[in-house]
Amino acid sequence: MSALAQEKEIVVTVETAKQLGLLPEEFEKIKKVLGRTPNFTELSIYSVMWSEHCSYKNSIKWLKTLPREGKNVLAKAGEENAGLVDIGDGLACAFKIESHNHPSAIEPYQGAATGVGGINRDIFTMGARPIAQLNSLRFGDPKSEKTKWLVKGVVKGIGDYGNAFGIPTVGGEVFFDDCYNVNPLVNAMSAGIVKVGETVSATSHGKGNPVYIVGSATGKDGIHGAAFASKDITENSADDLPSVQVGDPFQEKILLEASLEVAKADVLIGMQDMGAAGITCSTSEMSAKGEHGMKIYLDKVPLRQQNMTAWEILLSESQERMLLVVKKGKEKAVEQILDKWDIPYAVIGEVTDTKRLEYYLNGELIADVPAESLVLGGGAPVYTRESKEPAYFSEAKKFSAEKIKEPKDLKEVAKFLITHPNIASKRWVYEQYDSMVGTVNQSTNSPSDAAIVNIKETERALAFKIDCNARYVYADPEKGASIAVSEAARNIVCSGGEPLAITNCLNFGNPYNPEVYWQFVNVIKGMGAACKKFGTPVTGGNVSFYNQSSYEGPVFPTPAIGMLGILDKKNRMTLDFKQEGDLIYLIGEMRDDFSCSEYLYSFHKVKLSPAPYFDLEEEFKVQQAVGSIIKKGLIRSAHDCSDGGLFVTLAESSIHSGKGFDISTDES
Amino acid sequence: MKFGVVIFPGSNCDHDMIYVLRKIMGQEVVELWHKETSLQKCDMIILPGGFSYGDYLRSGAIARFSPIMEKISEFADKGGYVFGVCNGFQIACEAGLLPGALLHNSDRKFHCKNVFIKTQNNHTLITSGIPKDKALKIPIAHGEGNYFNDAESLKQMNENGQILFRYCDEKGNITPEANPNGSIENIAGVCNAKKNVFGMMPHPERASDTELGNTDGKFLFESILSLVQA
Amino acid sequence: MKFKAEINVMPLKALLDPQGKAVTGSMKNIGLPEITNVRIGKHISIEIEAASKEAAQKKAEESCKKLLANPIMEFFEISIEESK
Amino acid sequence: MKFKAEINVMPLKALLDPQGKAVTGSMKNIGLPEITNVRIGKHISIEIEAASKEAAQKKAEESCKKLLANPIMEFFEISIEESK
Repeated sequence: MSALAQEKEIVVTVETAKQLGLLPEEFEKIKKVLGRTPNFTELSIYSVMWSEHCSYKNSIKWLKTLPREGKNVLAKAGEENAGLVDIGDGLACAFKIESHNHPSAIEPYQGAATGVGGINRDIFTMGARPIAQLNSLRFGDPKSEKTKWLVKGVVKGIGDYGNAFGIPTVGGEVFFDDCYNVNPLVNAMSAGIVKVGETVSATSHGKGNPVYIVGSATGKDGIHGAAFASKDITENSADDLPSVQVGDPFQEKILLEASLEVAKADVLIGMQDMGAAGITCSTSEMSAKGEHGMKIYLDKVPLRQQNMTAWEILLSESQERMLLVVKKGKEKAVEQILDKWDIPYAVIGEVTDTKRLEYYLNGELIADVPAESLVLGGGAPVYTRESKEPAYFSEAKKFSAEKIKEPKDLKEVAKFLITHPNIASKRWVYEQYDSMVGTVNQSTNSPSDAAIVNIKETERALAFKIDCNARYVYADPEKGASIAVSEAARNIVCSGGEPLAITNCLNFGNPYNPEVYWQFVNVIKGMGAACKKFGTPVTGGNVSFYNQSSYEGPVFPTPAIGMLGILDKKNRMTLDFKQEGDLIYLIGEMRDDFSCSEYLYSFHKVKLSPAPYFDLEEEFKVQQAVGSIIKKGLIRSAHDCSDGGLFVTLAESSIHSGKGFDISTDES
Repeated sequence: MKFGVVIFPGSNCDHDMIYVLRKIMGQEVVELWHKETSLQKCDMIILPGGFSYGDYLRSGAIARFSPIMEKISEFADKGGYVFGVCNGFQIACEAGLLPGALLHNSDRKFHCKNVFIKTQNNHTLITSGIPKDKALKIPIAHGEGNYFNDAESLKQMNENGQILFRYCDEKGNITPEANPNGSIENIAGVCNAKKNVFGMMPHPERASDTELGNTDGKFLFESILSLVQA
Repeated sequence: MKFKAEINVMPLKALLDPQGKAVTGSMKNIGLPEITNVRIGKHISIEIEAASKEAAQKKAEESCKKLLANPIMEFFEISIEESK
Repeated sequence: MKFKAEINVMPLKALLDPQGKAVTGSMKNIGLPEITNVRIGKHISIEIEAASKEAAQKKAEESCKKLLANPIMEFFEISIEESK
């Protein structure tokens, strides 16, 4: 019996739906949309499109409350694959962060590598050339064998993929805490540049226009959920199911060059990269956006493995693939470019005006669903979850600083902090990344707080920073999230830049746990307030739920903020001391407050304390002051005070310059 | 002077080199696609850095079979100038244009950082303009830069002045600690017997732009232009 | 007694092998189109001190499971001979 | 006819094999000190369309000489079987 026949045999019930991760009421909703019971292929399509990852069903309601407008926002959050911001000189910057936490926990090398591949595709699918990458990595106890294995694999995976792909890694952060012992966080960020007006949209319209799949062949990658659900139905033997997705940076590089050449050749209606839910997601999102339909012939999709069923082809998450909708008559022009780069491609269908997605296998219609009903912002469900303040939140307020005795030997404390893995130099990590390819990284020989990326042959440069102190966010999600945005902005201001916009990667535990959802809701409130204050709209990003450390509860709520800034190169400010005799100023009020500090948490082992003092208004004023001082050329270096406090800030400026410092504190 | 920068699938430092040659050195530069077979009458062919064919099998092992490489070998045999940087050096070795081979770095890790190199022979096209005994600060970025050759060939190369650069410390001392990848005799760059084909692992094109805060690499490009135009 | 083990550690069949794919593609360029389906993994030779061939086989298997092969991505084959 | 060639590409004996040395060192950490002298190279499997086993052997050798092995640093061994 052929795989297709077998598939048609499957009797679909609410049990099948549950196995595919759908709720009974979601199964009912599908039946209402179709006016009949879905077959197994249609049910698996809904199961991936209505998954948390694709639909954001438990987070979109709150994400919509974030500020998304801004004078230079060209593509608002959710409109395109990445946010798009006008940066002047007729150029726009597309940038975004994405997480690959769960795959990296299973196979760190390939998990991290495919994360880098995925985020870069989101940039060049818009016709923008990626020019800079950053990453935010969080692991458990650095002394444990498991963490060592994860760190080695993740760093080598990011390095091997990013270096071969040829985009400089210009910044990032590495953080260790026991809460990440089981579930590391691997967030990858990419930013690209495109001329305003030359962007490509992820849309599809124009009856009869051909639909191309371009890039690697399709295999049974990443279909575990549906595969498990159907295991007693279609005999997928274990060794037939790839346990992990393998990245091919070489294929990605030629896909980049070919995509950009095609984008400039005015032959495209639209283009989208294949990420989660592969063909299903790209065909449905592009069709819904362009309010058209598609006829897709799955037997035309180039396969890497034999006898794949319809749902396997539809759900496959094989890497390095794009979907192109080409203007009728321009097929030759597109194929000439693809042949030049020796990239495999195939026409797998055409656009229709029915607003429905009709998938065929060997001439038989195997799935027929309305595109709108599948997508975020269309028929995908939207939920609000119950939220409950956790006990630890009030417990933390009971902490009192008096209980902490000042250690006799302060030199020992200083040594402890400066050698602590969270504070010490991360050169042992980033030296494995190519940070100089593209010859745009201006921070190589003179570092600033933010990474400075030159826009050649113009007066300006871009500033990038990834930031989040997850301990502050755990202690007080609202205040912690405001601090994360403020610290990113502070770093850009200290580099002589002006904050423009942010993307974010929201890493949380299980949203059905009310205490986790309380963390999520309050993070959104705090982030929104700070973004409004600094005038940095949220242009998109990613939500990653279910980051659990099974026996220790959820990971710290970790909203990694990726901020973009712009600066005139003449205002570029660096952090190293310059000349003997220069005066050192501390801007902003000093307070006797070390709660949630690395000193308290790691030296005194006090794991629970309230978030440190923070006032958004005060923070904004300090940044405005530092910004104007820099523009007036009154100072020679600027460095922000963050993890480890004032001593570490001074030590870093000293180490980078080889000059010492002499600080006297008053007696109080 | 007319330069031809070859572009292989996977090259990613091609445009960095083109920018330096065209915008900073003001020279005529053409892009040579690896499938073409005309060198467009260039005076010098550049094999740029990158990961041609993903560095799969061995760095440069596949790129050397591109159609253009045959023409470049003929060009080199007739005395034409060829300069390979990083991946370009690996391709030149694989193609037999340069002696030796580039193995994996001894610690099996990729390294991207500034290193210092000391010129060993100031009488070649790309070294004539470099101040004697000056330690040049040039960045490296590679995973397979560990130069190797058998003892006999090495002896000949030394005697014939074919060793162009060795890794050194800030003061110019050639020490084991200054060797970033395990290369034999700290070798960072070599040329062929006829001294018209050059290869080096460090990237001079990444140290030629004042906006990046280091222009030690410009000495090499200035050397090339001074000899050829004179 | 001294034994020599020859071990092959290869990517699992279902997995994409980017390196094998690229090398397969280049066979045409070197005039050998009749060579196809190239797959590339590791060949590891080790020497084992063991009382018997079976003991050597067991030790070799243990080294593969613990260190030489990543079960998520690779499978291994071992052949043992007594070294002269 | 279809043949399958199993090829080992190993570093020349004279060459220092840092990876082999490192792995030999870690055998002790996993409780297998009796395993020594680890040498690591590539194992490449290819399929060959050829008229005879000898023809397949010749083609395999040509692919190694031209592409799969670099004589400066590696040697190769080939074994051929007819694939069922």
